[in-house]
Amino acid sequence: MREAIRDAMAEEMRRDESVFLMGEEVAEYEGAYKVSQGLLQEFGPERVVDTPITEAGFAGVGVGAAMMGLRPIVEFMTWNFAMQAIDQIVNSAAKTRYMSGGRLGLPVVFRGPNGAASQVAAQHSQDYGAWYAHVPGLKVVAPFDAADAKGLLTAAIRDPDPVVFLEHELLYGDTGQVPDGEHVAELGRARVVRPGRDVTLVSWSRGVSAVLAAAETLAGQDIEAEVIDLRTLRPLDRATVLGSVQRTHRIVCVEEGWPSCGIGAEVIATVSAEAFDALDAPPRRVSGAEVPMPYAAHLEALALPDVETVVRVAREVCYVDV
Amino acid sequence: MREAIRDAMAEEMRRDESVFLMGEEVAEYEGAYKVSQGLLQEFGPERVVDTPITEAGFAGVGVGAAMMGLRPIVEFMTWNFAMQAIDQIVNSAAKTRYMSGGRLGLPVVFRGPNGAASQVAAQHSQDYGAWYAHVPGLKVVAPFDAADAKGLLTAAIRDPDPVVFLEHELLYGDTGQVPDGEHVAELGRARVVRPGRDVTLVSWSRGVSAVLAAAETLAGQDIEAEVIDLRTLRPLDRATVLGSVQRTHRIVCVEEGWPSCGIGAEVIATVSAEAFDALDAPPRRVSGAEVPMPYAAHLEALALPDVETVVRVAREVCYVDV
Amino acid sequence: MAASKRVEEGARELSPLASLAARSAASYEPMPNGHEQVDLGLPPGELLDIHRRMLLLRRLEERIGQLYAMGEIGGFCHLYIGQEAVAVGMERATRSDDPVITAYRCHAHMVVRGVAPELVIGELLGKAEGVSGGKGGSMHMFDPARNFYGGHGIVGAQVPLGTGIAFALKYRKTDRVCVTYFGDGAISQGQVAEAFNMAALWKLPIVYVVENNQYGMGTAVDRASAVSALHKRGESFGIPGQEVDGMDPVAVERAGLTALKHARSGRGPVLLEMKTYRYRGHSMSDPALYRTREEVQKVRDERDPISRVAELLVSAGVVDADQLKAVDREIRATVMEAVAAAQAMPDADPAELMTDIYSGGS
Amino acid sequence: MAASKRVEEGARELSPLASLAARSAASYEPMPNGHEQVDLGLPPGELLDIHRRMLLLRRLEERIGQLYAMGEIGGFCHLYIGQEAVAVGMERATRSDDPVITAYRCHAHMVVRGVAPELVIGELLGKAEGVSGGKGGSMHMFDPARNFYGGHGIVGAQVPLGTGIAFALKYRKTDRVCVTYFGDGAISQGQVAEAFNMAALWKLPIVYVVENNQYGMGTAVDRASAVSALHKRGESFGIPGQEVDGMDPVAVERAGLTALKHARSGRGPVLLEMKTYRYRGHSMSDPALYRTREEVQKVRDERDPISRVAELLVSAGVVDADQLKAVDREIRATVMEAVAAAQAMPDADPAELMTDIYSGGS
Ligand SMILES: Cc1ncc(C[n+]2csc(CCOP(=O)(O)OP(=O)(O)O)c2C)c(N)n1
Ligand SMILES: Cc1ncc(C[n+]2csc(CCOP(=O)(O)OP(=O)(O)O)c2C)c(N)n1
Ligand SMILES: [Mg+2]
Ligand SMILES: [Mg+2]
Repeated sequence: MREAIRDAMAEEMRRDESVFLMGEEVAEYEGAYKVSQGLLQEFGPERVVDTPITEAGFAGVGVGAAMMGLRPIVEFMTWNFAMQAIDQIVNSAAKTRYMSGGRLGLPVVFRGPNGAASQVAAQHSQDYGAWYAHVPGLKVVAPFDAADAKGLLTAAIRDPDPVVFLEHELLYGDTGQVPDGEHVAELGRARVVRPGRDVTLVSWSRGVSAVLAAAETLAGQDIEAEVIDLRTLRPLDRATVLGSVQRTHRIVCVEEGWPSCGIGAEVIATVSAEAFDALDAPPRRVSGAEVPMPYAAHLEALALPDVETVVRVAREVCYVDV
Repeated sequence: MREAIRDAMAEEMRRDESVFLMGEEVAEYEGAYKVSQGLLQEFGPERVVDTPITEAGFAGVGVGAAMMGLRPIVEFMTWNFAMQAIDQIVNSAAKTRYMSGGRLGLPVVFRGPNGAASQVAAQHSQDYGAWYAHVPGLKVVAPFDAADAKGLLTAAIRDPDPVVFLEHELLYGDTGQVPDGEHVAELGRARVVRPGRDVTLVSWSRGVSAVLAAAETLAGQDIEAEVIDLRTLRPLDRATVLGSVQRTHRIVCVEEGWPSCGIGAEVIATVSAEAFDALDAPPRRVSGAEVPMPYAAHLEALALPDVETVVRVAREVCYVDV
Repeated sequence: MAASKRVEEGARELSPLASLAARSAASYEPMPNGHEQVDLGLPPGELLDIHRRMLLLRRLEERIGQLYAMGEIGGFCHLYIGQEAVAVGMERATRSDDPVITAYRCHAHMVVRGVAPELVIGELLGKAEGVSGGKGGSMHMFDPARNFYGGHGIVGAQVPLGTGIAFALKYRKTDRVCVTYFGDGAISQGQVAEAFNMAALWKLPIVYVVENNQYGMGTAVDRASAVSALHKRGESFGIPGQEVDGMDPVAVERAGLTALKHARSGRGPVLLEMKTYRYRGHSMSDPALYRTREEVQKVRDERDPISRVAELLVSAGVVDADQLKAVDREIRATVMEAVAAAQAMPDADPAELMTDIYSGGS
Repeated sequence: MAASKRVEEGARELSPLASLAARSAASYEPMPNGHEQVDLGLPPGELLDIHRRMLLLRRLEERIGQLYAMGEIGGFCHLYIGQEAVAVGMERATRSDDPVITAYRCHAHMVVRGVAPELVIGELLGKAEGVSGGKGGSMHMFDPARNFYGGHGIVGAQVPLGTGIAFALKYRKTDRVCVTYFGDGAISQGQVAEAFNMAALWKLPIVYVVENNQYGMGTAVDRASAVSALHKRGESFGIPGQEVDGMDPVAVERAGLTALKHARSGRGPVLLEMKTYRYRGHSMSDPALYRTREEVQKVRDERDPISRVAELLVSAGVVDADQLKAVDREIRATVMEAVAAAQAMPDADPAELMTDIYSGGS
C-alpha cells in the first residue's frame, strides 16, 4: 500500500506542477514510514519539502499555499500530531469556502497514518475518523486496500476541497493489485466487498480485514455476511448501507476507534432512523475499548476489536445460539 | 447563570486555596463575558491570572500546575479557541492517569462558552460537545440552568479528573433559582425535567429550552413529552435515557451541533442497540444544519434547530398526521 | 545576528510628518544591511491622496459603528479607527499584485485594496451581494481577485496562512511579496513563531506587519508580552525588525517600501512593528474601561494621522481648511451612497444556507 | 537585552574536563549579569560518582537496546546513549525536590532521579510492576514521588507542562525550580515559544534545557531552525541563554548550578543549550542514514563523556584502568540483575485494561 500512496502522489506531481508534498521527514528521510520514497530525487526540494516539527505552522502554510491555487499534500507523520494543527484544518481549511461565499476554495490534502500502530501507547494511537467526519467542509477518506489507496488519494489530490486522508500504519506493508495506468476512484462511494444476505457488516480501513475474516468464519457457520467497506467517512454513502440493510435486515458496524460519538454511532443512528422497519434485530457496534491505548502488547490486543467478537455479535443479531 | 458560574468558582476558591482561575481577560477585564466579575478583587492576581493569547501554552500550563496538585480552572474565551489547545486537553490531560498506571491524576477544569452565539459566524460558533465526549479520560458537562451550572461546576472543580465544562453564551443572561449555600450536583446524571408518557425528548445546554417549548406545544396537542436534560455528555447517563424510552417507546434527540458523529448519534445508537424492542417508531435526531455557521441573522436562524421542527418530528414519531 | 545589523542614520528626517510629530514619533530601530533608503519624494498630490484615503476609512468605520449601534449589523465588529496610517501607508508601498492577509479587523485593509465600500457594508448587513455573500460578516471577508485573502477570526492563524501564500509566491517563482498583518496580542501565538521560523529558514517573500495598537482586547502589551519591543520578536529567528511610527503614513510607507524591497529581492522576511492606537473599544461591545479617556484623548490630540497630514497640508499651503472640509463632505457623501447601495441589496437567499460547503455548490 | 549581557571570562577553565576536551568543547556564551560563578570544587570522589552514574545509564540503555532487538520490548524506544553527561550533570546540579520533566527519551532522566532500573525495564516489558503498570511504555513513565513528571510523546508538549509545574512552585511560594528538557527539534514548536513568553513574563522558577543532539529524527538542526544557536531562542522573550558542552558532565553541572540559582532566586527562566550527540538512531527503528559512520565515530572518539571522565580519572591517578573495569563489571551485573528482576515480574493483569481511566479506578 505504501507504494500505491507514493505512486498516486508521484503521478499527480508529474501531471500537475501545482501539486507538492510537505511535512516532517518527507524529503531526505523519504518519510518516517518510507511512504515518500524516491520523491525528493524525482521532484527536488522545492516540491518535496521537509518542515520543522511545527504542525500548526506548516498546516497553515499548506492552507495558505492552497489559497494561491497550489495543491499541497500535507503529511502528518501521524494524525496524532495533527491535533496541534486541527484549528487550521477546521477553521482555516474546512470553513473558508463557506465563509467567503464561495469565493475562495482550498484544494489541500492532509494525509498520514491514523489510529493504533503496534505498542506505541496512548499518545500515538488515537483514531481521528469520527472527529473529522463531524465537520462539514471536509471530506474524509480511509482506504483499506492498495487500489483504493491509490485511486482515492488521486481523487483527493484533484478534489477542489480540503480532504482528510486517513491511512493506517499496519496496512502500509499490505500488498494488493493496483490497476495499471491512471486510476481515480470516486470519493463518497462505499463498496460491497463481499455480498451476503444474512447480516450487513460495515467497516473501513484496517477494520475491513477483521470483518472479512469474520465473514469467512460466519460463512462456515451458514451465515452469509455482506461486507461493506465505507472507504469515505464523509460524505458517508448512506445509500449503500441502507440498501444492504434492506436486504439483510441486520447490521453490525466495526470500528477500531472509540465508540462514543464515533462513525459506528453515525451509521447505526442513520440506519435506525431511515431503515427502522427493515431491521429485524438491534443494530450493533463493535469498537475499540474506551481507554487510552495501553502499551503492553496483551493489553493493546484487548483494546482492539477482534474477529471473534465480530463473529459473536453477528451471530447474536442473527439470533443464532443466543 | 453568569453569577452562578462565578459563585461556584469563588466559593471553591475560598474553600480550597489550590483552586485558581487562568485565561484570557479573566482578571482585570473580569471575563470577556463578565463571568469572573469580582474575582480579581477578592483573590488577587496570583489566583486570578490573565494570560497571553496562547491557548496551547496556557492550557499546558494549567495541566502542568495540576500535576503538582493545584486545581486550575482554565477558561477559554470560547471553546472555538481551544482547538489550539486540544492536544494538551486530550494527550496531556485526558490520557495521563492511564499512561501512568494511575500514578498521576489531573484535577483540572477547562471551561468557557461553546457553540453558536449571535451572528459571530463560522469560526466562532462551533459546538465541541461531540469531540470531547468521544474521549475516554475526560468528563464533559453541559448545563442548561443556573442551579446546574453552579452545582455541576462545583463538582467539576472538586473532581480528581479533567473536566470539560461547556457553557453557552446565550444562556449567560438567563436567571434561575440556585439553592442557597453549598450546592454540589453529581456528574454523570441526567435529569427528567418534564415527565411524559408519549415520547422522550433528549437535549442538553441551550437545546433544552427549545425542547421544553416544544413539549409545551405538544401538550396542547395531547402529546405528553418526557424531557430529559443530559447535563453530562460523558459519561452519558444511558440508564435514564433507556428507562424513559422503555416507558414512552419513542425518542427524539435535539442538538445544536452538527449531527454526524454527534451526541445525538450516540444517544440514538445506544437506544437502538439496547432498547430495540421497546421502540415503536424510528428514533430520530433534530440537529444544527451541516454547515459552517453563516453570519447573516436569517441564515443563522435556519442553521439552528427550532421549536417547530422539534414539534413536527415528535409528532412524526408519534405517528400523528404523518 | 540580525539584531546587530546597522542601518544608515537619518531615516526619521525623511518623513515630512516627522518634525511635526517629533514629540511622539518613535525612534527608528536598526534595519538590515544592504537596504538602500527609498527616496519617497512626496509631491503635494501624494499627501492629498494619503489624506483622502485615510479619511475614507475613518468616515466609513464611523458609519459602520453607527449602523451597528442601530442594530443593522450584528455579531462581532472591530473598527479600525485610529490605525488608518498603517493600512494606507502600507497599501501605497505595496504592489497591487502583492497578496495581503489580516485578522478580523479587516474592513480598512479591504477598502484600501480597492474593494468597493458598498460590498463591505453589504456583507455587514448580511446581503447576497456582500463581499462574502452575507455568510462571512465583519471578520471573514475575502477578495482573491484583488489579492486580499481575509479576514480571519482566530487570533494568529492568518500568520501561517500568509506564510503559505508567500511560499506559493516563491514556488511559482514570482517577484510578489505577501503582506501579513497581525496584532500585538497575536504575536505571542505559537504558530506565529512557527511561521517566523519557516519564513526565515526558507527565505520566503513576506513582510510581517504587527499593528501594535497597545492592547490585545483589554490587555496592554506589557502584560501579555515579556518583551514589549515587538519588532524584536523575530530576533530568535534572525528576522530583521523595525519599529515604525504607525501614526505617520509617510513613515509607514517608507518602512514598507524598504521592507518590501528586501523581501522581494529574495532576502527573506522582515518584521515591521507599527506603533499605533485604536480609539474605539476592541469590538463594538467593549466599553474599554482598561484605559483612561485622557489616554485616548492625548493620542487623538497629538498623534492622529489624519490631523497630522491635514496640518501639514495646510501649513505647507497646499490646501486651506475650507478645501479640506469639502473633501470631507465629498467622502461623507460617498459613504452615504455606499450605505444606501448596500441597504438596497437583496438579503442572502435562504437557499444559500446549504451552498458553498463544497465546490459542487453544496 | 539578555543578548547583550556579559559574563565573567574564564568559565571554561573551571571544568577539569575542559582542557582534555578543549579540542571539542564549545565556547561559553554570555550569561546574565549578577550570576556568581559557582565553585564546584571537584574532589576525586565526585568525579567517580559522575563516571559511575553515566556508565550505569550507558549499560542500561545498551541492554534495553538488546532486549528490543530480541523482541522483548515493543513500540517506539528512544535510547539516550551519548547524551549521558546532560542527565547526570543536571541531576547533580538539581535538588531532589526540584521537579523534572522531559519527552519520550526518558529512561535516563528517570534513573538519575533514583527510580530503580528494574521498574523502568519492567515498564518496557509491559509488567504490572513497571513504573507505569505496563500501560505507558518507553515514552510514558512518571514518578511523582521522585518529582519526575514524564515521559511525554508529543514533541514540545512537555514544555508548557513544565512551565505549569514552575507556575505551581511559585504559586505555592516554594524555592523549588522545575527543570524542563526538550530537543533541538522540539524548540521550534509554537507552544515552546508560548511557554517561554509566559515564563519570562511571570518570572517563573524554571530552567529550560534543550538537549541539542544535532538531529530531530533525521533532520539536522540547521535544516529545521533558522538560527542554529538554540540558546538564542529565548532572546525574543528576554530569557538569558547559554551554550554548554553537553558532553562534559562537569560543565553541565556548573551551568546547571548557575542557572538553577538564577531561577531559584526569583529572577525567572534560563535557557541552557547542551551541545550533545546521540550515537544511536532516533529510535530503535531508525537506521540513521542521514549521517555518516565517521561523524558518529569522531564524536565517540573525541567527545564521549564517559571516556573523557575515565581518562581524567586515570591521568589524575585517582583510579587505574583495572579499577575502572571492575566498576564496569559491577554496573553490568547491576543491570543484569535489574533485567532478571523485571522479567520475573507478573504481566499486567488483563483487567487492568479498564482501570485508571478515571480516579475511581475505572
Ligand atoms: C485563538 C484565539 N484566542 C482568542 C480569541 C479572542 N480574541 C479576539 S481578538 C483578541 C485580541 C487580539 O488582540 P491583537 O492581536 O492585539 O489585535 P487587535 O484586536 O488589537 O487588532 C482576542 C483575545 C480569538 N479570536 N482567537
Ligand atoms: C507534535 C509531534 N510531531 C512529530 C512527532 C514525531 N517525532 C517524534 S520525536 C521527533 C523528533 C524530535 O527531535 P528532538 O526534539 O531533537 O529530540 P530528540 O529525539 O533528538 O531527543 C519527531 C518528529 C511527535 N512525536 N510529536
Ligand atoms: Mg492590539
Ligand atoms: Mg534532537
